[in-house]
Amino acid sequence: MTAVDAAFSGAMRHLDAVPPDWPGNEWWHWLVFTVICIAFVLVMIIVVIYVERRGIAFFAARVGPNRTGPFGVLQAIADAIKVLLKENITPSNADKLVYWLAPAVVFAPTIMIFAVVPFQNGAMMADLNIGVLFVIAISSISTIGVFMAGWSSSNKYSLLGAMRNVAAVVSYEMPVVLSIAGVVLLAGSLSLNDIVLAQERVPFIVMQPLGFLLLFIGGCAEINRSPFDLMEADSELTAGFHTEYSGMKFAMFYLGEYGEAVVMSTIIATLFLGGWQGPVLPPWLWLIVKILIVFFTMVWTRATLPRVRIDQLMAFAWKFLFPLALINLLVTALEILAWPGDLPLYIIPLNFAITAALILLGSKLFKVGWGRVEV
Amino acid sequence: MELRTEPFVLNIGPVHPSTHGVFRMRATLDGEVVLDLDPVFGYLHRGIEKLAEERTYGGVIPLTDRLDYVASMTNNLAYVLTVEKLAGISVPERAEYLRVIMSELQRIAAHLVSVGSFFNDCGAYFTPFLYMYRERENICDLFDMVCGQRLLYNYMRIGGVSQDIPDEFMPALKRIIPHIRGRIDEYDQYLKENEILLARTKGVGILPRDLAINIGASGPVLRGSGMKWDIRKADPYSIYDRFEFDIPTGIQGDCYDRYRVRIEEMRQSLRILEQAVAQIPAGEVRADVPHLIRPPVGEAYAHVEAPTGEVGFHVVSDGSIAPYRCHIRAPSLMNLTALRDMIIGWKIQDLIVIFGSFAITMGEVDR
Amino acid sequence: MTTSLSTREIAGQISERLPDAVIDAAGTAILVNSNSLLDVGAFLKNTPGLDFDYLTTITAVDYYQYFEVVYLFVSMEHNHSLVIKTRCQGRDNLTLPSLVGLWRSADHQEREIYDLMGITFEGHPNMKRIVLWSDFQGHPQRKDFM
Amino acid sequence: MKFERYGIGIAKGMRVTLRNLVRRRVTTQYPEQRLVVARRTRGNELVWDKEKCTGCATCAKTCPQGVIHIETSPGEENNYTVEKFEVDTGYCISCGLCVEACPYNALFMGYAFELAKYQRGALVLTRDQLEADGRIPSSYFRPELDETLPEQTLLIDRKE
Repeated sequence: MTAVDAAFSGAMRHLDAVPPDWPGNEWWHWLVFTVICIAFVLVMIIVVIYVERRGIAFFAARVGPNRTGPFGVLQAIADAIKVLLKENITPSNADKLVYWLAPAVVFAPTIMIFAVVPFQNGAMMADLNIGVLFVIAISSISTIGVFMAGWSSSNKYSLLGAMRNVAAVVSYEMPVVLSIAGVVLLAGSLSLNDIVLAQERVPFIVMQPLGFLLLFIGGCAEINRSPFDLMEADSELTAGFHTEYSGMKFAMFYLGEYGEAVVMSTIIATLFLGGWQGPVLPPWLWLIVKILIVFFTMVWTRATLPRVRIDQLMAFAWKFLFPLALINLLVTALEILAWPGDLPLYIIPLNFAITAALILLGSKLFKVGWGRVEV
Repeated sequence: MELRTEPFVLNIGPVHPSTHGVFRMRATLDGEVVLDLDPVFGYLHRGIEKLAEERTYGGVIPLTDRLDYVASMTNNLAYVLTVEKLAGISVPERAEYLRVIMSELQRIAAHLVSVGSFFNDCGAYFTPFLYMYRERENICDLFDMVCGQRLLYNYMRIGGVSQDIPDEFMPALKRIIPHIRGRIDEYDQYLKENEILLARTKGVGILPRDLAINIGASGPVLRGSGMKWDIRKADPYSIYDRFEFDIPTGIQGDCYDRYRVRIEEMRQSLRILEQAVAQIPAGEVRADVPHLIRPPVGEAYAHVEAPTGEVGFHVVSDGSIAPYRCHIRAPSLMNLTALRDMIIGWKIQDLIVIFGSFAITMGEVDR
Repeated sequence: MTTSLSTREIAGQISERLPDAVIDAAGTAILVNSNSLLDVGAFLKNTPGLDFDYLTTITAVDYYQYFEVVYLFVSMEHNHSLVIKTRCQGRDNLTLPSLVGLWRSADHQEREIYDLMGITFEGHPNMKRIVLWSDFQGHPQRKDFM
Repeated sequence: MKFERYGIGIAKGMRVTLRNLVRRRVTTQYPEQRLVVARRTRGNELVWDKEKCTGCATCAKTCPQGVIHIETSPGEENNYTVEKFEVDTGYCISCGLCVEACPYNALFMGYAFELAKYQRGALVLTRDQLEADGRIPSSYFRPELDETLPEQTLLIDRKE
């Protein structure tokens, strides 16, 4: 048996395990859940677009879309039809292949993430034992699509927006991952299903208030929600990376943008708010309710806050969120070492105190330089 | 490995969400940093100075509406003051009060627009903008009641104002003053102390006091730089010497100071309004001036403190029914003189904020 | 109240320093020789007691035989003002010294006068058209422009 | 940038927006809900009183845009007969100077404002259109008409 054979059989052994253990061990499972995932994402996108448009409008003392359907609920569908009928314009200097590919690259990952999100105990497409890792990995892919779009449009606004997005996502990946790591430590598993099950006693938001804040802020930055929406920055870059896109390709970006918002809300809801857990209502409804609560908070911040500057954005990630995330991870690890097994509930006030102290300390120490560069 | 980089040129405008109209800035950028800036004017040039030479003195007033179209009243006032100075016309007492009331209402309305769009430039997604517009609507209602339009008022006349206010005006104004004062306080809570806004505007776009004077800046831009200069105090026109008010000034002349000066000016305007409402006498609102007025040969310059700064008209008369020359001192244009100096070295995002803090109106810049 | 300084008095002061500068000081404005405009400007700005630090407005008026350019100076320190006039004879190749070096507020205004009236300001760093496009023919604010 | 105030400013701002979330909307749904415009509205039309007009053409002289076109012929009793009275509302800037100038109170600003047309030519109001009934004059410079018009809706009076 040569070394090649050994390697081959080793690889085959891994291949055996490739379809991971389906929950329920039914072969049709993937088919059903593929449909469910896609449908769930698309429906949720329509819902959150409605929530966003009406929410922003209500915050801004307006009424928002209210003409299509009762209370304007069909506005997203009307927009979709309109956008489908629009002409697809490709700039003459565009890098055609990349230009065409970018919208798909942005949109596809948002659906893929839902493969590991549990809608109920075990009701998920694949209970990956590395679920959290999968989420982090896949959610970063759309950045590549954004950069492809910005680069290929041969538009300076697009390129600036795309560069900003790459910089922001790479920086904010750190605090996001570190704050998720705290949850993983608490749950003792990377599987999202196990993490949700571990929150049966209390949701992790009370065990990890700092982690929740960090994930929320970092998540907002990663999916380019205000106040970190620098890649679109409508008052500066007109529309950022998708300035040149029109028709269905623009719609894909639009869907992708809200898809990412749904994904981030889902991750936050799953990791910190107890996912599908909850009394009375059916589990999937609890999940949706929690997603909408998180999303509404995002709408609220978007309606309220001005936009930060790019250097402040980076400084905020590296000088404020990153150290806090590290300390948060350390504190969590120490707590788990100190109380093996289930953590006692009296550490909840302790955690809140630590959070407050850390935020105060971080705020005192945090400082960014002046934005001016000598030229 | 060293990467070869080169600066690139970005055209901001003339059609861009944050250029307050059709302004174009040709920015040379190194990544995000602005290396050079070349403002390009003229996309809204309508030749108002030339048009004014072919109209009667009264017919120029609608043209002045279209200069700074968010503050038509003060433009009207500046023009009619000039012609009155030229022709030596005195204005009835009640008309003077009405002019003050209208100018101060206009100042509040224009500052609300300026501040709202400044927040919008900072990236607060339309919410503060619409709040400000909501309060401005109250003032537009009053203007609508008085002169029948909400934007281009054409209210001032040579020798007074076009017509007296209706009976329901004063009660409405008395209700609106406290309302707006409360709302200004509320919106101060909204963004005055907001950390992100402070980070974006404090220390950004500093216009030093000496430079501000040297470039001929006026209005909130000059006062934001710490110069206590307000035409209403320095060279009181109309009846401004009868009212008690303060001149708010900034400290270092950054974007935040300019924004704060605007807010404080609104409060002072409300003070003036309260005094004017209490003092206004009854009587005529228009002096007996012929429709086709022929001022004597000569020239006159009169200026008012408009929301954007010192609006001045330099009218030369040759004794005919039309001005021989009507030059407009446009504060927005002058305030932009130092734009390049203030922006170089800052990021492109700051460019939008600094530009927004001037609150220019293109109708006035290009005329 | 901004006080208008007595033109005769100031004209006397200017004449002491710059003998040929003042042509006429009878009216509300001092008419100065266009060649010595820059010197007069420097005198007005730098003389203690005058300190005209603020150039409010520049107007050019077309009188067919000549163009008159009117400068309105204000001193924010002393709150007084002064009007200076200067003239360009003829209709072609008109030049005046630029005051941008002394008051930068002249920058856009002189460009505008160049654009609309056709008076070139020597020493202006950026003497280009401002409101009209660069290859526009003529100067529309002139009285003979149709 | 310093977080000297630990995000209190942000929290305050969030509170203000939340308070505004539950406030009554001030925007109206235009074609269904209508506000009453001011009595002095300078709408985009003119109302002309044939009886009072003497054809003096003061309005045409005053109009800064020159959109009023009057042709008259000498009448019987030392007066003028108006042959033609046309207003090109496409060029009208609704300044109201013609109404102010009219010495015989024969010209009024119109109260209507929904007069968009599809062709520029249709914007020229001919004498027949100006005479037509059903056109409401506004009380701009004609205070005697105040009583005939409804009271203006004020934003300040609408409940929050």
